[in-house]
Parts: sequence; structure tokens; C-alpha cells
Amino acid sequence: MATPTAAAPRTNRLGLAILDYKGGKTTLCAGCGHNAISERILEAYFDLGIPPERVAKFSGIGCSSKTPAYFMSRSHSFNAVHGRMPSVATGALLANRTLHGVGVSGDGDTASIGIGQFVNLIRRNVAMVYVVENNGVYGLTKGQFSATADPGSTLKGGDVADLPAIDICALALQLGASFVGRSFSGDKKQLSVLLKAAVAHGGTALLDVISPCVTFNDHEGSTKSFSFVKEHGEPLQELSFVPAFEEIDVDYDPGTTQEVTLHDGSHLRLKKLEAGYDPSDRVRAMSRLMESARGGEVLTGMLFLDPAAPDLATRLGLVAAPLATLPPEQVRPSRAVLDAINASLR
Amino acid sequence: MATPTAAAPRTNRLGLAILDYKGGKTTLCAGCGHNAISERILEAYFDLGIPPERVAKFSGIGCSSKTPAYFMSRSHSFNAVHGRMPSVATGALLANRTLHGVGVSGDGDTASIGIGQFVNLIRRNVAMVYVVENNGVYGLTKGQFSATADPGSTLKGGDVADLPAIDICALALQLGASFVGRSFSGDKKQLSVLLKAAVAHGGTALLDVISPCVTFNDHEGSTKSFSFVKEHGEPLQELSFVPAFEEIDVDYDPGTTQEVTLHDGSHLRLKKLEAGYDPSDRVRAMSRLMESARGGEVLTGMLFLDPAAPDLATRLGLVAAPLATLPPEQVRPSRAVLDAINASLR
Amino acid sequence: MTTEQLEVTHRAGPASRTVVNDFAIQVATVNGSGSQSANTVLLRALFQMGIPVSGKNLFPSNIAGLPTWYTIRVSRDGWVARKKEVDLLVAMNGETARDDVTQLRPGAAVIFDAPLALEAMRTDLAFYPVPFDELVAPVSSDARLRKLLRNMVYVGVLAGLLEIEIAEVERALARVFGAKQKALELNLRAVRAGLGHAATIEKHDPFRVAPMDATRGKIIIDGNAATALGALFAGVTVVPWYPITPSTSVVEALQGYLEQHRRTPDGQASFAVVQAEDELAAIGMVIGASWAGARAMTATSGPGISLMSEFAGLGYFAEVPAVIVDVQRIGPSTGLPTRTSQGDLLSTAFLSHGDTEHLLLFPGSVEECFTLTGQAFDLAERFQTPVFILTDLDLGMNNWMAEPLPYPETPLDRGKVLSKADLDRLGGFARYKDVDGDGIGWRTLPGTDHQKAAYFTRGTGHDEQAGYSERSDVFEKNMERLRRKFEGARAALPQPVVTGAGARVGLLAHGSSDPALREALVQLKQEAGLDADYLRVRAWPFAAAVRDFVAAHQRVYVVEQDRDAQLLALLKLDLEPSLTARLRSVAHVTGLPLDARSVTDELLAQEGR
Amino acid sequence: MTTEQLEVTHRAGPASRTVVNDFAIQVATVNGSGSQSANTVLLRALFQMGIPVSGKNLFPSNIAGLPTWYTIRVSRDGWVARKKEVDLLVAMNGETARDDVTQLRPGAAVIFDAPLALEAMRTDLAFYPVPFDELVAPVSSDARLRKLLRNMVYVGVLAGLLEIEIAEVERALARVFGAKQKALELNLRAVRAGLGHAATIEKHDPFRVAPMDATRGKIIIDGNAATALGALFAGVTVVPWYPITPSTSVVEALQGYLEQHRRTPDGQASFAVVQAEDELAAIGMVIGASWAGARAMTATSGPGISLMSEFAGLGYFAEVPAVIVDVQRIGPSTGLPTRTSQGDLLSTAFLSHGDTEHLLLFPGSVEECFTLTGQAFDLAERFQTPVFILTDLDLGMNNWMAEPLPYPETPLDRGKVLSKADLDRLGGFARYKDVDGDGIGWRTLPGTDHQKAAYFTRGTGHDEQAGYSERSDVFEKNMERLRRKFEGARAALPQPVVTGAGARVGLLAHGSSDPALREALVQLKQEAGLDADYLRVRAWPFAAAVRDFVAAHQRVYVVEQDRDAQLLALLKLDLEPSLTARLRSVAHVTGLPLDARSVTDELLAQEGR
Ligand SMILES: Cc1ncc(C[n+]2csc(CCOP(=O)(O)OP(=O)(O)O)c2C)c(N)n1
Ligand SMILES: Cc1ncc(C[n+]2csc(CCOP(=O)(O)OP(=O)(O)O)c2C)c(N)n1
Ligand code: SF4
Ligand code: SF4
Ligand SMILES: [Mg+2]
Ligand SMILES: [Mg+2]
Repeated sequence: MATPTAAAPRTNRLGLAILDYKGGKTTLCAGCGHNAISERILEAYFDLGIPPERVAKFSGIGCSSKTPAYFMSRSHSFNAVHGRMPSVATGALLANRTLHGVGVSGDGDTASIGIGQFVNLIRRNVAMVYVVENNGVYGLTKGQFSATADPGSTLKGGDVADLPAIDICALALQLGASFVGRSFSGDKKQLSVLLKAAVAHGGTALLDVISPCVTFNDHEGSTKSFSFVKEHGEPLQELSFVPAFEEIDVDYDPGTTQEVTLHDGSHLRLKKLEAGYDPSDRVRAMSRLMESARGGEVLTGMLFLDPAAPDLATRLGLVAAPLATLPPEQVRPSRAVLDAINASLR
Repeated sequence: MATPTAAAPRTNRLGLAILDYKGGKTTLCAGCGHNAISERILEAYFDLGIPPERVAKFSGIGCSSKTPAYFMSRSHSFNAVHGRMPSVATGALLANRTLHGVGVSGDGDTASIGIGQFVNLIRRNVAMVYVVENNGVYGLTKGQFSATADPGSTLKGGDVADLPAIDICALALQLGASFVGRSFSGDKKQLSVLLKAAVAHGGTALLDVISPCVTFNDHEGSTKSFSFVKEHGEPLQELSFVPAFEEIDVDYDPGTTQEVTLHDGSHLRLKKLEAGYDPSDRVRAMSRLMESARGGEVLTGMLFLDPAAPDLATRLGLVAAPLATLPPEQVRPSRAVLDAINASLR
Repeated sequence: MTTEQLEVTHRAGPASRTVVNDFAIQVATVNGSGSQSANTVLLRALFQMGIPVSGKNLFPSNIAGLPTWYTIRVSRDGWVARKKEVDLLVAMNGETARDDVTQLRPGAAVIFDAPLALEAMRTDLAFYPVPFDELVAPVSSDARLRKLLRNMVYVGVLAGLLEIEIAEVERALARVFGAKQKALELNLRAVRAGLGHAATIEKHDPFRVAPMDATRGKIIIDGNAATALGALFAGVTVVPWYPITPSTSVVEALQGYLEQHRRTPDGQASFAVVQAEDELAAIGMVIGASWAGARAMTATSGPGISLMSEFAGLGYFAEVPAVIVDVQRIGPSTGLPTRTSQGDLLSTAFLSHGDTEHLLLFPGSVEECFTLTGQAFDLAERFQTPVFILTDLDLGMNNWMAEPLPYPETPLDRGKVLSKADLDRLGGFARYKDVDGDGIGWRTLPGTDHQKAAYFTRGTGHDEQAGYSERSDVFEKNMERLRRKFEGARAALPQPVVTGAGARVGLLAHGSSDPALREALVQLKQEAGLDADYLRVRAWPFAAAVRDFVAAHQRVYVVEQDRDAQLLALLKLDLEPSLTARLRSVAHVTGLPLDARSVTDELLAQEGR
Repeated sequence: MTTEQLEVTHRAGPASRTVVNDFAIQVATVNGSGSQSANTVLLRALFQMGIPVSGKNLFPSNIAGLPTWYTIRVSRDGWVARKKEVDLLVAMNGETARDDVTQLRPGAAVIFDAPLALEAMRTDLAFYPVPFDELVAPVSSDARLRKLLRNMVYVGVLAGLLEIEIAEVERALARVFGAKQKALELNLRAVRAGLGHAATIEKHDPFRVAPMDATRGKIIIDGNAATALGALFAGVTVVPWYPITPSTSVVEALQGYLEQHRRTPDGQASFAVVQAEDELAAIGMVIGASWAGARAMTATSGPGISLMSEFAGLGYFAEVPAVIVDVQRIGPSTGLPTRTSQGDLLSTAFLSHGDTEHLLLFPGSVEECFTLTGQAFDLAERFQTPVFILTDLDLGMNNWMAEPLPYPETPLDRGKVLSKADLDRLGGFARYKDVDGDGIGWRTLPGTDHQKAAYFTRGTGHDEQAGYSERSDVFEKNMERLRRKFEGARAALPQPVVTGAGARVGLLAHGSSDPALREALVQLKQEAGLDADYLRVRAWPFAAAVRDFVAAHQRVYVVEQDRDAQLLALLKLDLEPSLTARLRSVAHVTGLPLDARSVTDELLAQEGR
């Protein structure tokens, strides 16, 4: 899986090779979109020079949720139960706020059984990357529609989806998400930049990545097939990313290009492809997204970004050190405290 | 509880008195908003002349969810488990599509534990009235914040809500709801009309009704108190309702007033109070709603309406008669069918 | 192996003697490679020759690319349990081939893809290299097709080696490919290529087949399809579900049958199949629909059962019918989704907090998947409570021979429901009053056109009129009535099936353990002269006959497919201590369908023989 | 009543004799009417006089307006269980007054709101009408305040009638109203008004109090607060929860303590209390946090436990610590949220499908709520598994006298965790390898700065290296190891508490049944001369001592507060049949805290005495 791309340097700023970010051998179908996303994820951490030991991977159940086994074996990983990964990740990242959390889920795992926990992850703005590998079907149980299947789209056997689709991005926007992006497993460049920006973000960075299921949902009639997304994909911006540890070059046209400083000091540069789109305007982003869905477009790019929204740990005013490993004297109050409590109950 | 309002006729078109729509004695706190809503609900069914025996009531758990015991004792009722009433109602209304379903829930029951089932009820457009008695807190467990508590609002004890609130109406709109209204337990007239329109609607009719909890959330600092809603309520329209069995009078100004024919042939008349607001435009309704929330307004009225959206039973192509009571010969295939199946397996 | 007879049968070297219609073929391949059709053709061809067969698919929790084993047991004696020993291996998967060969007993035969060069591995096996690529090359020029057709080549090779009638292979092919004439022809050519190659092989194993007349009139079906048919003929109308292996095919099959047999001439549906957002919603819809009077069911597996816990308690306490099929898979949590087990007994019997208990049914065959599912609806409505049907992956997803499914001879029992006419006559009713002394109240359905029809259904404490009550005495009385109702179910539930009488040793099992138990009974007798009787329990709470059986035997071996001996646990809870003292445990937690050999061996060991 | 002594004590008519410090007062009122402060003042004043007391609140599942009963037991012998009989009734609630009076035994006294005119109801009671409205009128002109102050009037009346020291009432008032000087004064005036009225009453009941020295050094606390303190001193850091009666106050109290004692000087929190969206999320967060190394817990009640079922199985199988407090309430489904029970044993012991089993702790007092909660964290981390603490509404929400909570004498046991230094030394590890023979592997925490630190946590089948595996042998071996680990816990869990030795009859109980059991022991001896020993079990799986106890007695009565005799069921599962034959059941499902009288009576009946 983890063959370095041509452009990648042989080692990153930690002196690690891309092999150090490799995972186990994938057992997904050849050509599955999810495999490409695994590649992009490990490259992002490699490029950003984040030690794999500082990353914690989370997933639910599904083909997509298996993928954390296929990238970054040197990172701890928790493959939880179906649709309830957000709570596990929330707990883990409360226990250790210094970890880089990355969650991988599927459209079924997130938008069907998992919609309740997803809603609350977004509301809490837990600092983590949350990737939905969206193929519109339940891959692992052999291709039933999920809640993201667009009405009118068909299964291989001919069944037609007839309920309103859940647009994961629109939903997240509505719920106050601080980082909402959409991409495509086949768009290496855009996905890479969005992933890096997501890692650099200080809250829940939601990436809805269309990731075709070659076995059950890559046919005509599907709106999650490679060809559909290639034809109907509508990138909002041309994106580039400058990590905090690199110098920014200032040579760009502020009229057409916007630069956003992310939580960790990195920079996301957005060259507008659609005049007037402003990823800091939640209400307009929402309208645009709802309109695009009507028109059968797949809007991609940085849909919305609020780099300043406080994450859960900040809101709770947690100490900087991981709660998990605070020394006993910091977590067990003294004998005097208990004496005083006993006295107050006398 | 069920004292008829002055305007109500002594008997309805069925010859029933309002007493025939009465429920048990309420055990809620005196002054609780929920009690007023119970009154409006039973009046609506009375006014519309729907036999109470044709109504099925559903609820979850909470003070709000207790209320079906306090109106229309002649209707069957199912007080289910916390947050999962939508599935019970969906099942019951599939079993018998001829019933008038009315669900009563709380903001905790719907937007916290119940958000997943709520999302799917809306998507499925199950034909029923769904009332959220929204007080921003868990009344029955003594006043913790629910997911609809507005950020910045406070509890009696001083705790401040800090997560983005779930706007039940905006969420429903985003998910493709076919009927979205908001009202206030204290606004008799508006709530009555909206309830009747909801009963007349042929899909999920969502009514988010601000219903102050006098015991735990009616203080200064609350955005769900009587005084807050009175001050910040912003009705979009002046509403009136003409049931299908009455003649429509055509004397209104089509410039300022809109008339919508509902599923059952009734008419909802909307006299615009806000120029340009069009309850058939989902995208704009959404923008307006999101903006209003920012500005601390409580937008009320008929927020969105699509009277033509097919409900679940229609989508499934169900027979007109209740599935529950189809005669055996219509549900158990013949001996010949089994013989043929056996033969095919030989 | 313990008996001489069998050792002789499997001696290596040139076929000194023949073994007819008594062996197991295992095809080791890769999932997603299209071997399923080939295996079905093989199974059906043998079945059509009148020879008893059974097929077991051992597949990974994965879509494509991982090892899969399909085993066909051919048994002149009619045994259909898994056979522990493989006699003929078809090694198509390079990844597992060496492992697969290593595990064979001396005397087995190996058909393998020639380039794998397995023949050097052992000297005590019969090796038949087959040049699959060469053989399939002339059949099609399309590489993707050739990959699929390789599988039909081994069908041909096996047909040749085992003397399977080619006419039956052709019939089976026709059945599998139906109207697809082109595919049929191609596959047939592939079979013939294999057959041709077989003719060149010098056979030195003892296995072959010969026509019999032991399958006439029988059908082949998997348990999940039989369950679906049970529901169809029980008149199910509302089917909410959420996909999960190995239960998915229950609803997928059911949906197919409903589409075919339950639409009015103008296309309207007398059923609603709804894909729920999760199992909590699925069971919630079942409960709502049943409350409103529909026959509703869902199908799931362990994780889904766990998620249904809260609603199961509501169903029990508010007394709402529900039919829940649990096609069990192995392990706590996600476990192994494609391995079989019987590990959900205890947690399902007591699913939900606060003194909840449930009726459980244990089908032991595909026939019973059909009949017990039908009964489940009657029982759920009669007892106004959730009924769980516990099958498992082995029963549910594997193909089994069976007698034709019997048309239900009794009318639907819709339980105690009062109509408007009843209410007109009675003037009213009390929902939870025990008027008949069986602990079961009468209910009304919403929509019943009578002023006194309505009642308030709740999961909170309630009195006989269904009114809210916090009174201790009211609560206790209601709980005691529920207990009585539950006790009353013992006699109404499917009674145990007893084989034999008078032996000192008893065997006790349930569900899909049955075929292995029946075979083990014969092994015990033939190999060790041990007489044993056998009771198969078919429901919880247990019938009185279970007690009688235990009382009639000195030692009763409780055989089950789980780690924690959960069937034994339920017996301990139910029987008096003097009887539980007679119980011994034989529990396996391998994920493989139970085989007779393991039962026999362990039982004899415990018997000290 | 069975003994003469007690009958004499309660004879009606003018106080022929006095009963000192041995009676129960019941205040019948309406919830939301502000009687709680009055009852607390009463309880504390008695306690401060050195007299053993206990308070039980019987309240509805409702916010305001429904009947509530608060019972204070005064017991010179130190009994703190519920007393079945009420000796003094304070009837403030017109709705229930007549019912309440009807249920009294002859000889009881009734203080009541004069307009209720109860005195005509019976002749065998002492009736004391009190003109509450008149008495409270001069105290305040604010009608709302007067409604509250009425309650303090009955405190005054009782103080007068029972001779409660007014100085102690004043101290108790000061404690309840603290700095609120204005409120303090008003309430004191109301008390004095009652006191003044009492002086005019001609007393003709036998009940009075006298100072003792039996509460010195003791504290008063409810079990939920004690549980919270247990967690605080165990160093809990992550507390996700969802409100549910009767567990809500565990977390609310804990949050208060954490805010007070676990902020750094600059206000940073070394804890995270998060209100989850439901119980599935709460347990998910606990599991995530524990996996990452934090001490995490949640508190819930039955419905929440049911919802946690799937995650509980994940915790068991992936071997992640978790502490879950189940403050039990009665009934299946929603049941009666404000009534107590012990009905969650079986469903929690086997919470989740597929051979899952859990460690359970049963605190029997508020002290043990504190100590066992502390231990639960050690056990969860030591055994890498969820630990459930089963308390109940009676223990959790009522006020109990207790010895001061003891500071934990052992350091936190964080279990088997490998650090970077360990890994440097070892070069690596295998997460699920049983290197120590106790079935417990070593784990690492995410963020450990070592190349070999990471492992993959999953609910699917896995090998010793935590790698995915579908192999039967690997699966079976892992399951057997889990079993060994579970068995090993028997010795490490809190051991049973045994009272007495050598009797032929044994009593066996758990949790909040303890006070009633201890009192029943004495009743059995005093009233029937029956010697009995008593074992209180404190954990599942049971310690060896449980077996020994049963083996040492001819008959063992298993006393519990549920319908289905679930403690007895667990004993049946665990003990050999010869021992289970000795077990008898005394099970109650009333929702009221267990009282000694009921135990004694039923036990004697079963003993044939
Ligand atoms: C509680 C529960 N219910 C059902 C399942 C079965 N199941 C496994 S994966 C899956 C759907 C996965 O779909 P998605 O999240 O879209 O992932 P994909 O396979 O498409 O990548 C389902 C229903 C399960 N594992 N657990
Ligand atoms: C599974 C479960 N968890 C928790 C509870 C406790 N509980 C009862 S009502 C309630 C909240 C109700 O809030 P809401 O729906 O807003 O209703 P309100 O009382 O405010 O009208 C909670 C948490 C429960 N009954 N069931
Ligand atoms: S089934 Fe679909 S989602 Fe799953 S691995 Fe194959 S292509 Fe990917
Ligand atoms: S607590 Fe609040 S929501 Fe509940 S009944 Fe009282 S006022 Fe209404
Ligand atoms: Mg998917
Ligand atoms: Mg509320």
C-alpha cells in the first residue's frame, strides 16, 4: 500500500521514511476508493512530520472502518462498534488531549446507525480528523443503500433510492461544525491538502470523501461511482497547504486567493474557482450546498472553516497534560480533604 | 384541563362534545407550557371533527412525553422508551395507515437521545403530527440542559450552555422535511392553526413548540422562558385554517396572502408578516432560520411546507386497508404457492 | 480416529478398496472468485443422483480476496453434519494450499492447480495436479471469464474422478444459469475440459459415487430462506431490519417472496419491508407495528440483539408481541461475523434489566426454521410478548436437504384481541386483567371504533386498567401475573424431540447441533456400544418433558456450541438441584459447525471409555 | 407483629408506658412543597442528640404535586433498615391522609392538618390536630413562603411532642440554611410556632426521645454522594453520563466535588465531566477514555444498562477497563423510576451477546459505596474489563448514618501497563499474550513514544498480537484465556462478609438488604430462638468463601429484592448441585426498601415455625 508518491521526499523532518507510516496489507477489493484514501492519510502525517506514535486512529464497522489497519501500524488504533466510534474517540481524546486523533468511518457507519453520535461529535468540536469514506452503500454487508444514497440513484439489482439523502456536509454545517470539506478518493491533490488542513485544525475536521465501492456501487445509475464524481465534481477552490514549519511565500493575488491561518500555525491557501464563495460564511455555504445537491453537482473543496472555534478540551478547561497519566497526587485529593468532607457530613 | 375555549362550538360535526376529547388529570407542574399544548391538541382534533378512536398517540419519556395521558383518553396511546418513539410510531402507522398519528416529545427526547430516530422519521416522511415540546432542558430529571439549549443561556444554578444548539426546525428542513412549523405554547391562535394544518398534512408534520419549563427553565438567562419568547418571538405569518368540510371564502389579497391546499383538502391561509418569505422555498427558509438564530430571534409560523411530498406508506405502495387487519387469505399465500416453492427447491 | 473400519477406509496408496458415497470434498478457494456456482452445481448434481449431501461454506468477513473453504459431505447414511475429516481437497488457493494439505489425514486426495506443485509435500496422499490455465484457455478468450470458469473445470475433474453423472451436472448447470444460454454453454465447456483431463488421470484414491434413491422428493434450502418462508406463510406484514451477517439473507429472501406473492393484481403491497437506520429502530418499529395489530418481525445477529435490549424490556413489560430472529454468530462484540455459534442464549433469555425474561425458540433444522417461525407469530400474539427465534450461521446460511416444507395446517392464532362487537357486548375491558387465569389480558387494536376501546400502553408501572400506578401491591401483582403468563408458556411452546428411551445416558442439545448429535448417537453405539437417548430442546422456558428426560437418565450430556455452557446454565436455573447434578457439559467454541466425531470423542472420554 | 414486647410497646390510649428512641415517624406530604428541608432538620436534630436514625424518602416520578412520604426511623438499637410499621404519622397531604391513617397499627399517633378532620376515623390512634395555617400566619405575610414554612411547623410540633432538644433543631436549621440568615430566622419562627402549639397538646402516645451517645463521630450521607467520593479519591478523570433517576445525583455530586478539589490554582480542570447524548455515548466515551489510560466512569440505572449492552461486550472482548455504576430502580422497561430494587443482576452479569460475562460489585452500605467504588477502578484496570457497581435507589438516594469515610490506604493500582522504558527493555510485547499465567495481558497507552508500542484494538477475533484472525484455534484460545482471567477475579474481588458461625441455618444476601438482614438475625434469635449465620456477598463471580458458607449450612435463605431470585440464580450457576439444593428463596418485588419484619416472618414461615 504505502508506496511513496514520486513527489514525496525520502524522509520527513523527523527523519522518518514513508515506510514508517505504512500499515498492514489491505484486504479490501482491488480498486476500492478506500485504499486510495488510506494512502493519502498516511502521506499527510508523513508530510507533516507527525510521529506516528502521537496519532490515535478510530473507526467503527464497515469496509471503510477496517482501513485503519492498513495505514500507520505504529499508531494505536481502536476499531469500535458500528456507528459509535465518535463516543470512543471523544473519550480517548479527553483522556489524552495531546494525541492527534483521526477517525475513519463509512456513510453507513456515520449517517445511518451512527448519525446520533456524529451529530454530537460535531457539536462538541472534539479536536480530531473525521473522514467519511462515502460510497452510498453498506459495502461490508454487500451493498444495501445507506442514508447518503441520493434519491433516484439505483443499486446494481435495480432498487431505486427514494428517501432524501443525508448530506453529511450540510448537516455538519447546520450543526455548527468548525471545518467542513468534501473531496473524492480519486482526487489526490485536493484530498491531500484537505487532509493536512484537517490535521492542522483545532476542532473536528470533517471530510466527506466520495469513495466509490467498485464491487457494489460503481455502475451506471449510481451517484457515487468514479465516473459520476468525475463528471459532476465541482471544486470550489484550488487548494494548497503550507505547514507551520515551512516559510510562507507571499506571492499570490489576494483578489482571487484567500489564505487562512490554521490552529497549529499552518496556512491553507484557497484559490477561488467559484467567485463569491466564502468558506467563512456558514449560511451562504449552506445555501450553496443545498442548491448544488438539487442540481446534481458534487461540490468539493473547503466548504466551511472556522479556525477559532474552541474544541471540547478547551471548553472544559482541561489541563495541558493528558488526564490519563496525571500522577496520583494530582488526581487523588489529600487525606486532609477527606477529613474536611467527613467533618462537613457530621 | 379540557375546558372548551369560548370560541369552540359545543359539539363538532360528529356531534361530539369537547369532553369527549378530554384526557386524564395532568400531573405536570402548574403553569407548565406542556399543559397548554395538550389543550391545543385536543381542540384541534375536536374542531376538525376527527373521531378520537381514529387517533393514535405516541410519546417517549419526559414530562412532555407524559402528556398523551392528559388529552384524548378515547385514543389509543403508546408511551414508549426515551428517544425512540419515532420508530414505534413508524411501525404502528405502517401497520395501520388509516390512523391519525400524533407524537409528543421533548427536546431531550427528540434532540438528545432521540436525534437519530428523529432524523429518520423526517427522512421517511411518516404521515403523523410530531410535536416537540421544547423547553431547552430535561424537565423530568430536574433541569439539565438539552441539545436545544442556546449557547450562552444559563441554568438556574448558573451553568452556561456552550455547545451549538440543535435547531430542530433547521435540522428537519435540511433533512428534507415536508412540513416544518414553530410556535409557542403561549400563542393559542398560531399554535391551533399550525396543529390543524399538521393534522391535515399527509406526511411528517413537525411542530417545534417552545414550551417553558416553569420549574427549571423560566428564569432570566433562559432563552426558553415565557418572557424571552414573548420578547423575541417573530411570527412570519398570520395564519388561518379552513377545514376541507367548510367552504372557503375567497376574500383575501393574493399579494400579501398565500393559500395552500393541504393533503386532506383543507386550506392554510398565510398572511405574510415578513415580505418575501416563501414557505415553499427550502433553501431560503434555511438561510432565514440560520440567520434568525444568530440574531437571537425566535422565528415562528409556517416555516416550510411541501404538501405533495409522498409519505412512507405511499412510497411503499401499501394497500389502502390496514395491514394489521387484512384477512388471513390476503396474507397467507395458498397451498399451491408453497407447492410451487417446494418444487423450485427440489 | 477410533475405529478400525474408518481407518481402513482412509488408507493411502492405490485404491485398494473403494469408498462409495461416504466422504467429504473441500474446495479451498478465494472469496469473490466465483466458485459459488461451481460448488452449487457439484452439490446439486450429487443430490440429483439421489445421494444425501450437505454443503458448508466457511468464508471470511470480507468481500473479495481472502481464503474460503466450501465443504460438501456425501453420506450414503444420510448424515448432514460437518465431517471433521476432509477426504478430497480441491486446492485452488495458493495462499492456503500448503496449510490445507498439511491438515489432511493419510489417504486423502488432492486436486490442485498444477503450478502449486504440492505433490512433493507428502507421500501419504493421492495428488492430482490439474493445469487449470491450460484447460480453460480454449474455453474463452476473456481473462475475467476464464478466472470464473476455472472453477467449473474442477467440477469436471471431480465428476470424472468420482464418477458423477454428467447428465446431472448438466441439469444442475441449467438450473444455476437458467436462461443465460451463453453462460451455460461456456460453463459446460469448462466442465467438459475438466472431465477430459480427469480421463487422463490415474486414480489412486478410493472415493467414488454411485446413484442412490435417498433424496427423492427432498428439497435443498438454507435456513434463512426457510425462516423467510415461515414468516411469509405466517402472514407477516411489517418487516423492519438492519443488515448484519449472517441474518441479512433472511430479510432479503423474505423481501423477494413478498414481492412475488403479496402484491395485489394492481401492484399494491400487503407488506412493508423497511430498512431501518439501526437495530434499535428496527425493533422499535416491530413493537409499534405489533402493538397496532400487525404481524411484524425483524432479523439480526448478536450485536443487534444487544442493541435491542431496552426495547425488548418494553415489549415484555407492556406486553407487545414481537418476533425477532437471531441468526447467531460467534463471539462477544463483533467477534467473527462469519463463524457459527450458539452463544446468545443467556443474554437473550434475560435481555433487558429489571426481571425481564423472554420466550426463545430453537429450530434444529431448515424445516423447523420454517415451522417454528410460523409458530413464533402465533406465540407472540397469544402470549403478547417478544419471541426470539435463535438459529445460527450454520443453519441459516448453509444449504441443507429437507423434506418439502409443510403447509401450515392450523389457522393463524391472532391471540386475545377484542373487536368492536366484543366491546359492544362487554361494555368495556381491563387491559391487564387476568380474566382467564392464564395471566394473559385481552387487548384492543388502535382504530377500534368503540368509546371504551382505547388504553394507554406504557413501560412504567401500571394497574389492570393500564393506568399509571406506583403502588407496591399493584406493581407486585402485575409482576406476578407476568410470571404466571411466562410459566404458562412452557406447555404451549414447541415441545422437545426425544429419540430413544431407557438408556442410562442421555444427550441433550438444541438448534443446529442436531445433525451431529444424531450421528454421534450412532457412533457411540457402533464404536463403543454405548446406548444413549437424546432430547432436543426446542424452546425456553423448558417443557416438563425436559425435566422428565433428565430424571430418567443417570447422566445427561448437554452438548452445545458456545464457551459458557449456556444451555446447561438455563437447565441449572430451571431444574431442581438433584437433577442438575446429573448434567455434564460438552461445549465447543470453535466457530465451526459441530461435528459428530468431536461429540463422540469427548463424550466417551468423559464416560471414561 | 409476633412478639409480646412489641405489641405492648404500641398499645393505644393514653401513654401507659413510654417508648424511648424506638419508633418511626412518617411525614406524608406532596412533592415540590418544600418538606425536604424540614425532614432534614428533623433527621439531623435527632442524630445530633446521639440517637441512631435513618431516613427514607418515598417519592413519585414527578416534579411537583404528587404524594410523597418521608420516614424517619429512630432506633436506640441502631437499626437503620426500613421499619414496616409507622408509629407517628404527620399527615400533611389531604389526598392520601385517609389512606395513610387507615394503614396505621393501633397505638400510633397522627399529627395532622386540623381541617382534614381525621380524628373521627379511628378510636385506636392518638390524634393531634394542628392548625397549620393559623400557626404560620404570623410568621410571614408571603403566601408562597407560608406554604414552605408549614413544614417547619410540624418540626416544631414533633420536637415538642417527642422532646427533641430545641438547641439541636436550631443547629440543624443553621446547617440547612447556612448563610441565609433571613430564611433561618423565618424557619426558626415557624418551628417555634409548632413548638408552642405542642405545649398545648395533651399527649397520649408513648413515643419520645432521649439523648444517647450512639452517633458520635458518625456522618450522614447518601450512597450516591459516597459513590461520588469513592470515585474522587480513586482519581477519576473522565465522567461521561446521561441523567437518569436514581443515578443522577452520583454525577451531580461528583461534579461538585471535582470542581472543588480538582482544579489547579489557575482554574484548570484535571477532570472532564461530559453530559453525553445518551447512555450508548456515555459508555462509549468511558471505553475510549479508559483505553487511552484514564480512569473513567459513568452512572446510570436499568434502562441505561440495557442501552450499554453492545459496548459492554466490546469492553469485555477488547479488554478495556470501565467503571459503570448502576443505581438500580424497579421493574422492566421504565418501571417505577423512584422505587428501589435489585433486579439487574442477571442481565448485567451477562450483558451482551456471545459468551460475555462481567465483574459485578455489590456495596452494602454507604461506606462500601465509597470503598468499593474506589476498588472498582483498581479492578477494572487490573483485569482490563468493565466493572459494574450495583447499588440501588434505597442505598443511593436515602440518607444513612456511617462511620467517617476511610482514606484509601493503598496506592492506585493502574494495572498492567507497559511504559516506553519497559518497551525499551523488552523490545516489544504481545497485547493479548498470557505472560503471567493469570490470563491478563500487558497493554500500552496511545501516545507511548516507542515504535513497538502500538497495537490494534478491536471487537473482532484477534490473536495474541492483537492481529485480526478468523482461525478457530486462535479464537478458542483467546476465549479460554478470557475465562481464566474471569475465574482469577474471584480471589481479587471484595470478599464476602460473614456474621456468625456454626448455625445450621444461613442467610445470604447482598447490597442494600444488609441492614434488614442484620436486624432480622436478631429478630430470629429473639423471637423464635433461631440461630442463623449470615453471609453478605459483595461481588460476582463469587469468592470461594461463598461456597464454603453454603457447604457449612443445612439451609441457606437467599434474601433479595427482585422477583426472579436473581442472586439465587447466580448461585445456582456457580455452585455444585449438592449445594444449590440447600438454597431457599426469599425474594420481594415491592419497590420498598427491604424491612427486617418481612424477612423474619417469611423465613420463619419457611422454617415451619
Ligand atoms: C450493530 C451492528 N449492526 C450491523 C452490523 C453489520 N454491518 C457491518 S458493516 C455495515 C455497514 C457498513 O457500511 P459503511 O459504513 O457505509 O461502510 P462501507 O463498508 O460501505 O465502507 C453493517 C450494517 C454491525 N457490524 N453491527
Ligand atoms: C434510557 C433512558 N435514559 C434516561 C432516562 C431519564 N430521563 C427521563 S426523562 C429525561 C429527559 C426528558 O427531557 P425532555 O425530553 O426535554 O422532556 P421534558 O421533561 O423537558 O418535557 C431523561 C433523561 C430515561 N428515562 N431513559
Ligand atoms: S465491497 Fe466496496 S467498499 Fe468494500 S472493499 Fe469492496 S469495493 Fe470497497
Ligand atoms: S418540571 Fe418543567 S417540564 Fe416538567 S412538568 Fe414541571 S414545568 Fe413542566
Ligand atoms: Mg459505505
Ligand atoms: Mg425538555
